[in-house]
Amino acid sequence: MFDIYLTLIARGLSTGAIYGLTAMGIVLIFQTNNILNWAQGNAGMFITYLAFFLLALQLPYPLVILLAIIAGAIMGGLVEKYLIRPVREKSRIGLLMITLGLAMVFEGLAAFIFRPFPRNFEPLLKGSIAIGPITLGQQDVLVIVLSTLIFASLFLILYRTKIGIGARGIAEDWYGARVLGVPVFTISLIIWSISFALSGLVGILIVPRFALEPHFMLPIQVKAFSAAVLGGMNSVLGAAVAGLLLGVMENIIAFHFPYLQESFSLVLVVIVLLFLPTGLFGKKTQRRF
Amino acid sequence: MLKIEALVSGYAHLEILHSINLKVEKGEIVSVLGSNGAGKSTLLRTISGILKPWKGTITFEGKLLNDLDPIQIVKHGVVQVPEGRHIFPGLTVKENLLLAGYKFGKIELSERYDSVYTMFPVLKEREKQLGGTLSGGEQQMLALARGLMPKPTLLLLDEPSLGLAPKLVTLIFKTLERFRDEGLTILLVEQNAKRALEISNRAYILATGYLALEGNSSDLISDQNVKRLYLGR
Amino acid sequence: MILQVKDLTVRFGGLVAVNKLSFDVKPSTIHGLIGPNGAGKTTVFNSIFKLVPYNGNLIYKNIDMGKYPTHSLVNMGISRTFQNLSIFYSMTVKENILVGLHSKKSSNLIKDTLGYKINSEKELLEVSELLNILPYLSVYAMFLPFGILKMVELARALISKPQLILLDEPGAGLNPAEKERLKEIIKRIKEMGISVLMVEHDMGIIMNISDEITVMNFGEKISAGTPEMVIHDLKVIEAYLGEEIHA
Amino acid sequence: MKKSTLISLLLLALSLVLPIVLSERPSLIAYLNLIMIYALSAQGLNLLLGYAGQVSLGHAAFMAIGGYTSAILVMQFGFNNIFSIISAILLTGFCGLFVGFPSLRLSGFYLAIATMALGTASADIIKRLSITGGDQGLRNIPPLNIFSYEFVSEIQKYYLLLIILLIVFILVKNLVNSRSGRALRAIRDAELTAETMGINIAYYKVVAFVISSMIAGLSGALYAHTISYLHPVNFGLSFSIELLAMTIVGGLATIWGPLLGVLFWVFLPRIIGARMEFLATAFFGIMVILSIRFFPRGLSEIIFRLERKLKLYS
Repeated sequence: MFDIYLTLIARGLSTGAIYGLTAMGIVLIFQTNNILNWAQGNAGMFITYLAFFLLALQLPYPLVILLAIIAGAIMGGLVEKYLIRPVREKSRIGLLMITLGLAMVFEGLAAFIFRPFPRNFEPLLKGSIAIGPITLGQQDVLVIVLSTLIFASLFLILYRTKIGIGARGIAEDWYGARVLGVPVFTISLIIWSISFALSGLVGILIVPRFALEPHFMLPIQVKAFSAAVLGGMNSVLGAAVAGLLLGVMENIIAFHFPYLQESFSLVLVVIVLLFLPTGLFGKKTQRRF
Repeated sequence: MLKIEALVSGYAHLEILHSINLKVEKGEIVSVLGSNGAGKSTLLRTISGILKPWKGTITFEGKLLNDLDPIQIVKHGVVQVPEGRHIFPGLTVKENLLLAGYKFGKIELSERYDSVYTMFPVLKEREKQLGGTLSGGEQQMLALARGLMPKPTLLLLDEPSLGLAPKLVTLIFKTLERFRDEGLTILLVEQNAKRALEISNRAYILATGYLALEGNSSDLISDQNVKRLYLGR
Repeated sequence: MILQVKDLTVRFGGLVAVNKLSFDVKPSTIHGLIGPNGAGKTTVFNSIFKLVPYNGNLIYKNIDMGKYPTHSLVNMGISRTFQNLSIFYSMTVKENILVGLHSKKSSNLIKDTLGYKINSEKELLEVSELLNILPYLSVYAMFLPFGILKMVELARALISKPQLILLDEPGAGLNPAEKERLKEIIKRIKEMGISVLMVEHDMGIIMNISDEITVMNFGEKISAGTPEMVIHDLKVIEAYLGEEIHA
Repeated sequence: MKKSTLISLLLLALSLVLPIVLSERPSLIAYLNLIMIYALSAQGLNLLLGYAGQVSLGHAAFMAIGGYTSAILVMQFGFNNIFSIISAILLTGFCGLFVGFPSLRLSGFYLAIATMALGTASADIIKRLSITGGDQGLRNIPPLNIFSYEFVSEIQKYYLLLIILLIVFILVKNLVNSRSGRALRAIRDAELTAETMGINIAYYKVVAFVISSMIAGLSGALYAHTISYLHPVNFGLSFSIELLAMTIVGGLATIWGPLLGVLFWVFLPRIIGARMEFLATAFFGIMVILSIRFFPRGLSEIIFRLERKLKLYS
């Protein structure tokens, strides 16, 4: 009995890592730009389509992943420069709407260019391995390993590099950073690039569980938002931890009550928000003029 | 050194500065006085490139600053220490300084740390502490230190004494005099007119976006007009 | 007394913004509240409106205001303006002013939905004439200059016929002519029987029209009295004015 | 007569005559009916987002709740249509109350996420229940029957929907221009200032949610009896987003904006051609982005500008 739980937890970690990665992308953008990026999931979906056709061209899988990450980075940069930057000073709700519009653009283009019917997307690693009592797909292990590496490197970037410290500074005081001559716009562009690159990677890693179609990232995005909110929206670490927790809890709940799998995280978010309006790890802000 | 001619500026549709002329010579402390809403902060924001001038010119050492963005203006050696300090509360003291020295490479950066730490030894002690946990006076020190990080030739200070106890205000103004003695040029915006006039060479008085008066600080300090304009009677 | 402030203390984290402040506002007077930036003047206003948590007592006409929520104050007869102009920009001047009348005129959702109209023309005209903004009533606020919006804000606070009005730097950003007019307006407000509590940096305004002045520095009261007394108080000169001024 | 009254009368006449002109093509009338139903929901969202400044990413769920309530009451419990629709409106209003309370504590993005969660979860729950037909959906919902008069043909439905649409739009127009509407807009523009001016923010925010969801519930009930088929998939997160997009493209905080946006949304794919239908989604996304950036009042803004021009030259 206990073994089953170990397996459930291990699988949950793999799902949770995916939520965590997506949530980190969302939090990075939210922190530095004060924007809830609704296009995070669909950007990944679009990039996954690109990857699908690159794979069809018989390019090696790892190269395709690399190309997808690069494509994501470029897309993120373009979006920041041409869509977000001009509207930045206007309203926050307006910025949310822009990312909503962007999500629709990705969805429409994907369905139009690549046709909307579901396609089968092969994983990079197909076998499964047993670690003690736990049986886990190799792809799941890959996800866990890769996301650990990414968590670690994002941390190094945020705390050890000039750009990362700059990004944290921007998040706290955009105006102060600008006055000091910190290249705020360049940093924001880099953050968008990183986020979109992350979303592309997530898309490719997770799509084999589903089928490739224009909506496949939507449920992941919903969970990632939940994780981001639970993590407090202002902490990359919080997002990662909340993503993992959510993945594990969801997996265990789904084992006992399969019909709750989809709603569980959502109901959890609503309950948590009702009692802690700024999430589990969020900072309290004082209400003042 | 800094020359501003017929400058008009403001926010969105609101014109705040109406045709301002002002100059700062090398090695001077020049103060800009005026009550709330007179346009002092707008002036500094326009010089630093946060706001774009609507009309007129800003030249610094012969170069036109009008169309440059804040990053380039800092690179030219014009650095602002904004009102309200704008310390990054979640970043350490050292990280705060690092962002101020963003334009430098590794070697030059550590040189700058040393030089700033000699000026403000207390910051060296607090190096690893988060900016938000410093006391008000220490935060103002950090703000000044950040202003020095990029090796400015002209420092723009917006209300450095704001919200500080009198003892600390004295300390801050002493520090500014030290800056000048080391060859720095300062444009100082202040509410505390008396203190500002005492340490500055020349002063301008702004009233609702117009230049009301200018002259040598020593003359202004005893001028009846100053009392009338600045104190409103 | 129309307003009694007793031992008001406000803390933001570790910072004490207002420290054991006490003063009274007498009925039908203009009471000035002055002090350097950051002295805690606006915080006093925000405490009265329950926008910040505070300790101590705020007593309005013998009622302790501690338990009344922000939105009930207008109905009790207190209204205010803001240091940084706070206007409903996407609404017309008329609509902006009428918001000030919200809790004074009753209607309900069903009446509103069925198109029942409240008649507020009389109040609207009265206050617009006083403040000279009649020509702008149907203009959207976003298109108007600062000076006029300042008057709109004042109109919005006045239309509810308050007994106590809090003005936060009414003169900031106005030109000399507008300031002269403002002085007249504030005097008229007093003549209407309204008590005024005013934060202002422009000494020309404050010394001229105040009946009493409280001076704050670092959250504490350092002086109080008539303008004459305050002007010659050495503590005030040291902390705020920077030098002696001759009235 | 004022020019605007004249234009309104002309448009009214046109909408009255339109189905007669199109009587040979009932499928087009069916489209118009769908447009009117969506326009109701969009109007509810407009009231909430455009006028009160509160985001909802779960509005489709209110439609679903309204639709299922009315359909189940009629089909399983033999309710009279009038009572079933009123019950649907009351129930969605109650749900709106439930969602409105978090809005008091949450702002901006947290509210967006909470509404998204509630909306998605309720669509999911509908899918799991048996009374709703679960994953099969609810089929053969009877057409509207009011005082024993059955609205069977598309033309009959059209006129009924037109009347309801006009009534709701006029009521919303009254509301937003009244004291309460002013309070809502004041909260949207500057919340704390509105509170200081004597507006009970909590009350009005909840009211905005309740009314907005009641309108969506009405729209859902009409949908059920007009389309006669309900499936949870049609009321998921995607449709909530699409509703939002329609409202934005039509023009936030304008009375006729929602109708314009929906018209555009429904007819755009038909104009571009069926094969290019997906391009329409992308195009609509671009419209949303452009609206936010250049036309804050969406399509309505374009019409306003034309109107201003016409006034200049006439």
